[in-house]
Amino acid sequence: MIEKPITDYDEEVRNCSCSYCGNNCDDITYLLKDKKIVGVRHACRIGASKIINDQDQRLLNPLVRNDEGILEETTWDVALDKTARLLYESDRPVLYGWGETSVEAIKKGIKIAEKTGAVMDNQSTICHGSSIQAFQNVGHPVMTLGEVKNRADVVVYVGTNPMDDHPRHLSRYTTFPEGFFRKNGRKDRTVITLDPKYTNTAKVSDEWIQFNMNEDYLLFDALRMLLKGESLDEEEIAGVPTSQLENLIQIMKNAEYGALFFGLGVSQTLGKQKNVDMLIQLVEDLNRYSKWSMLPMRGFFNVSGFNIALTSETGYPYGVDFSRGYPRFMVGETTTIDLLNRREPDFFMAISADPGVQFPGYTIKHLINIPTIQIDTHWGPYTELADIVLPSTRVGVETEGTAYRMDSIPLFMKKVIDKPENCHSDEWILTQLYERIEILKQEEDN
Amino acid sequence: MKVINLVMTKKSSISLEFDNILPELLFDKSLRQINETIIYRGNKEEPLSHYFDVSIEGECDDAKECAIVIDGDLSRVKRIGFAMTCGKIIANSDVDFHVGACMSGGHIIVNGDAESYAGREMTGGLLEIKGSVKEFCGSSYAGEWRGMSGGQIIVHKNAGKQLAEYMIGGNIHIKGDCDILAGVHMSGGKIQIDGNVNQWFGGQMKKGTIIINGNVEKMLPGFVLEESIYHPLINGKQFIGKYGLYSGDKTVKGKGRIWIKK
Amino acid sequence: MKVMVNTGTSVIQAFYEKKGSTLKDEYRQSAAVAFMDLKDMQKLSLKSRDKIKIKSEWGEVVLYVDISYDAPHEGMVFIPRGPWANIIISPETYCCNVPTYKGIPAEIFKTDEDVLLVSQLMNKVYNKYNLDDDKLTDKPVYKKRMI
Amino acid sequence: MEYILKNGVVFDPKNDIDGEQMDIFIKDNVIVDKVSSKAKKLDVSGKLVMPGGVDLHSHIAGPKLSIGRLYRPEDIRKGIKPASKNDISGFEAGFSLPTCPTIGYRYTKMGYTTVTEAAVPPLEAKHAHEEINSIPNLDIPTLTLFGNNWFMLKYVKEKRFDDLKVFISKWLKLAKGYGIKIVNPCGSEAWGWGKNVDGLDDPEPHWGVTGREVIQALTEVNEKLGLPHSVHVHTNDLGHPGNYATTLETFDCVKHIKKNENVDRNQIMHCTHVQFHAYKGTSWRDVSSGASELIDYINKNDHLTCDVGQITFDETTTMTADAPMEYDLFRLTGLKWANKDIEVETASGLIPSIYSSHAPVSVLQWAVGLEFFMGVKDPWKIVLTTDSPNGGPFIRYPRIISWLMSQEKLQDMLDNEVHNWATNRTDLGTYDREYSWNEIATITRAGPAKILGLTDRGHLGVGAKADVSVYDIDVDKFDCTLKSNSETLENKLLNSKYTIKDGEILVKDGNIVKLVNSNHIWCNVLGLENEEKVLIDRIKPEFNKYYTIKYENYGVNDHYIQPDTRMDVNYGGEL
Repeated sequence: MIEKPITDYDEEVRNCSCSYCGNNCDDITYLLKDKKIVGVRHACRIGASKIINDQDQRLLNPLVRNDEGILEETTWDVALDKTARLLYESDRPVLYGWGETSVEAIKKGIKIAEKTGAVMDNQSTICHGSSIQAFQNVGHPVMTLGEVKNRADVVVYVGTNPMDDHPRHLSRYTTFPEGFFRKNGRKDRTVITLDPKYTNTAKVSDEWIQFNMNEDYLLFDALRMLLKGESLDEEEIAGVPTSQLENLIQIMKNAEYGALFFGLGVSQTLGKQKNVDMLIQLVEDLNRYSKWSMLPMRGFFNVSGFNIALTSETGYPYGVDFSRGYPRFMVGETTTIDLLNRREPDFFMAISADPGVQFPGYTIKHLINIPTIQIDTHWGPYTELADIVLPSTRVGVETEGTAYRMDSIPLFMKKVIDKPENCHSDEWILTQLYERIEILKQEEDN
Repeated sequence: MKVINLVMTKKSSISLEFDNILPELLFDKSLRQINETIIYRGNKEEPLSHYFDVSIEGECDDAKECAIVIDGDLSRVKRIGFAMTCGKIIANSDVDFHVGACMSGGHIIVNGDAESYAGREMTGGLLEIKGSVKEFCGSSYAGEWRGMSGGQIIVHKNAGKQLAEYMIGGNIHIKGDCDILAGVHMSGGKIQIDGNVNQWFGGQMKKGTIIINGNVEKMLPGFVLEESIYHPLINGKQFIGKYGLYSGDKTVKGKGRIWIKK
Repeated sequence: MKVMVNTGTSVIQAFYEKKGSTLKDEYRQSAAVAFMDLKDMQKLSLKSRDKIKIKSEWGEVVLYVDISYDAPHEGMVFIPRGPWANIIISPETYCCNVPTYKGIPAEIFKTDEDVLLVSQLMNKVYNKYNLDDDKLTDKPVYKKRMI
Repeated sequence: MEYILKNGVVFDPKNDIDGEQMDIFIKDNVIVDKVSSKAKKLDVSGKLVMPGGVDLHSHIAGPKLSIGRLYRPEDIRKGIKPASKNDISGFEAGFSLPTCPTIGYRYTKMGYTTVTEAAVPPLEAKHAHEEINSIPNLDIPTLTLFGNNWFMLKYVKEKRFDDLKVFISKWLKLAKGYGIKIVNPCGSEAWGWGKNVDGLDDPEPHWGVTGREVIQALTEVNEKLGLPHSVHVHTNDLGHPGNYATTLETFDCVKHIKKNENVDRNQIMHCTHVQFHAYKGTSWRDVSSGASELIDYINKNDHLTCDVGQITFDETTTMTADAPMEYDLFRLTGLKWANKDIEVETASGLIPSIYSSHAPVSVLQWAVGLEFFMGVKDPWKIVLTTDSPNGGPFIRYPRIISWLMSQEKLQDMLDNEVHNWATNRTDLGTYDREYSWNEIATITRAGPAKILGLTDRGHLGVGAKADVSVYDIDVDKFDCTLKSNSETLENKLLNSKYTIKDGEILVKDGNIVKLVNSNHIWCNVLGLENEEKVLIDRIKPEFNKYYTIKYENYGVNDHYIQPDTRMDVNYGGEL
């Protein structure tokens, strides 16, 4: 997959924000020819693939299932009216997704959820929701990535593989670049990866510590013990020799500035939020000796933005249930997977998200029985289950909007090229839906 | 004594929420008023009578003398006895989330299993579950570091994960087994588990007592065996057999006490 | 053979997912794959790109196999997240909203059955609209609007 | 639209109107001296009429709030209230960390129309402005954090004060900020290494610059630029016993600096939440009040003003850019700790805080705050704040007013409610002052408006902005000095009879009747454009090396600040 440099272009647009992962790299240059993107500079492979994009499966017109079960093109009015009515008449609607759209669209979504008594949830519910629960329990010592670039002499990755998932994380933010206090970049830093697997990140680290899967809690607990000067009786904890842990804690304790990043390897394995809980407390304890902060490796380019927007508007970060008109947040009760597993929802709309890619099969099975709506740019697995499809535009490419990086730095993403003619932005679609729901409500009130 | 009988006539796949079905709210209400009491179903409000047949036996002047008996499949009825202060509720079935959560008095009997969040942030009263409970029984709600502070929970079968997280007071008795992380972040109160206990119990425990009569896999490294005692007297109650007393969790300089039967 | 399944993002699967070509063979080739420790593959006499059926408590699905880049991890199989992996992972959240994507016990058998394309897989597993499998290909199937 | 507010009892200290029964005329968005016959009459006979409330220091928008809400769902749960039936205002949520709409509702219902967001890091200014767009009904200036910014530290270290001036001028434009905020100068940068600075003259370990140098340099720059507000300083050593000495030195360290001639304000430095900076002693065991010395200094000098940061007895959340102090609190209380370090600019920390009337330290802090209210003679020099939510949420302002207006109430608290440290370790018991409505109007309206340099508000003179609040209090009949009335007083001040902003009625009889978009107030220095361009060209390579976002993506785009009030400041050049 090595590609030749692009030379055939007639316009450069600089400093664009990438719309792939939580790195939100904002140094991307789009290369345009005839107002189409033909190349991308500075982006990683995945980011580039998202920006350049395959248009063969692009959703171009609204679609509604016909009686034969085939999606059929229709007008916006028909598709929007149908969607609005289904949503308005439902008793337990769920609006899910939002990780790959703008904060402006998300805020419209929150309004709709409030108006219709829906559940508003995003990908946190399948990713770092458990990390957020841990933050809620024991604290939230975080930083922006520039702190790491400029200061960090020790960087620890736990249960995450940024070389694959956030490809420029090490090269742009944490490990390789020159920092104000780390003039020699990589040479000035010690990078340690804790992972059951010998990942690509482990391969570029100074040390790889392999530990047993599902024993994260025990491992971090042991590290805290060692930090407090307690001794461990066992020779091995979670599959790691105690001497190696002692060594690790010495490195951590003696760091001038340490940064710890953790991923789904911690928050999705046995113990879930309690693993993160323990990790947070380890970082809190470390601050007695040195300076440490941490950050979850957020996946989509705006999952963090959703959490921020939802807390601004409702107080809670995800899984907000408006069924009583005011927000309620109850992990395991008002969250998408649990609701679907319990077969409760009677309406499901996915906005810039593909549950077909993300949800367990058992969970997806409930989508067979209820109206399902898709607002997205591409035909995907979920389209095969969707009753109504509303084609939208790509934020940061065809539509402008705000996104928040994994460290909550806001970025304004540009519109660079025109959208396909009959597609509309998520914000536009949701505004339309909101207006239609208002009319339905007025009709009912009269 | 007044008994309000509720018999489910129609099951809803969407959970019903029973916040308003409490002895203190219904003891002085007429049959018609009770029939019209609002229950919540998804984003709709409906009268109780849509889903339940209501009948009343006897009279009372005081909510303490009022009992609500609920029959039918209640596995989709949430918040039974939520924030209850007095009286009695008997649910003759499995029940959904939050049974007895935030209750401060009275007595709830569940003749079946309970979903997660049973007795969460309870401050008083008695919650008795004849079957098993799922996750977070007797613990705190999100973000809160002051969990169950009083009252008693008795579970006749098993308990799920994170039992009594952040417990600061009260008593919990699990007669069956218990999953991971029992008593995590506990800083008061007493838990007795008669069955086997999965790993990581007592994690980051600061204070309080856990008594385990079944088998345990292994303990977190932050607990040390203080002594072994025959027939110990724990919080005023005599236990028969040889028990090891462990203290911890040292990761938080904790002074919790875990008794494990040998 | 009994294994423990982990799922997660892989760089190639993410590449095609983000590119938006999920119906195509290239996505199937990147996401419908079980990455195994070489030693485990040898135990079942599997070569790269052979096919296996993997069964868990929650379902079964046919996948290609390939050698894991992250080995050694005997007894553990990695499947990139996607419609194929979803079928066998556990929906259980333990009241913590995140389903169990990692650490699912499963069993592996060598097979000659086909690895399905996304459209066929969704139709076969979920069968929401009872469509004709033959008509489902690597292209979107929909009706153009009559003008 | 025209209105006549008929026969209210008006308190307008700036115009020397002290409880006069009179009419107020409003045409469109300003106060006028007469209106046409079409004007709508609002009968407010005998009721308390004041200019719209002005809060000069509150934390209402930006990353700290987001982190707070995210990690304290238990606080959100406490303040849940379903939407009003009239379908205008929505639900409320949060107690010390209200949601954005809730902040707007609660301030408006209290009769406040202008609220300053006191600490915005430029890197996340978009976030703050975005949140302001979700807060209805207020005018919101934001203060931009400069006290630990690397460019500032470099210019101070190298004594390049002209560059510093140009930098500040440009950065206020980028952040769409209103004024200069300094928080624990050099201390928050030291926190980058887990350290703090000790006092005004302890140099930051890397930069070798002291808090004194930073405060002096930024005050000089502020006066050279002639910004409407002075520097807004959160001094070093917050919350440490013995810190009153640092505070006193800070007061004095800018005394020699000349005030810009064109500004309306009297002060060259505003010291915020002085209550937290006024402790004597060496530890929390032997701590006592250091307020008297500070009060004495304030009474004798005119170059500074302060707000209190009053403690109310609540479970609240502390949040500040003084991150090392928050870690100290975490070590002290063990409650869950949040921290966010922001590259090149600042740090911030949060922790839940439980102020109890039975806890000696809380009570001492409470009493120290009240000492300032009682001791500072000129009400124009002191402003009512709780450093919301640090000392308590802003919805407690009415309660504080009820304490200030009734010695009976205060004495009763001292005698029966609070721990004896209030009387044993502070001088609160020696005062017998009771605030008049005129003084209340000064410390909640006229004073803060003047200190902020917002000349169009805080008074009801002709030409002033038509921001008016009316309370259902019969001034002549209602005795605020009675303890038995304090609860009623608090409720009436919490729910205004009318809140009028820009000539529009937003609250009527305690209910929100209209929502409008909040207005972003920011400062635009004219006359340094060329210098700014040269500076940016020079520092851009450095910027792009040490920040992790590109300079081009750094500033707040115009669409985030709709609608806005741009305060143009003409830079007069070197005098």
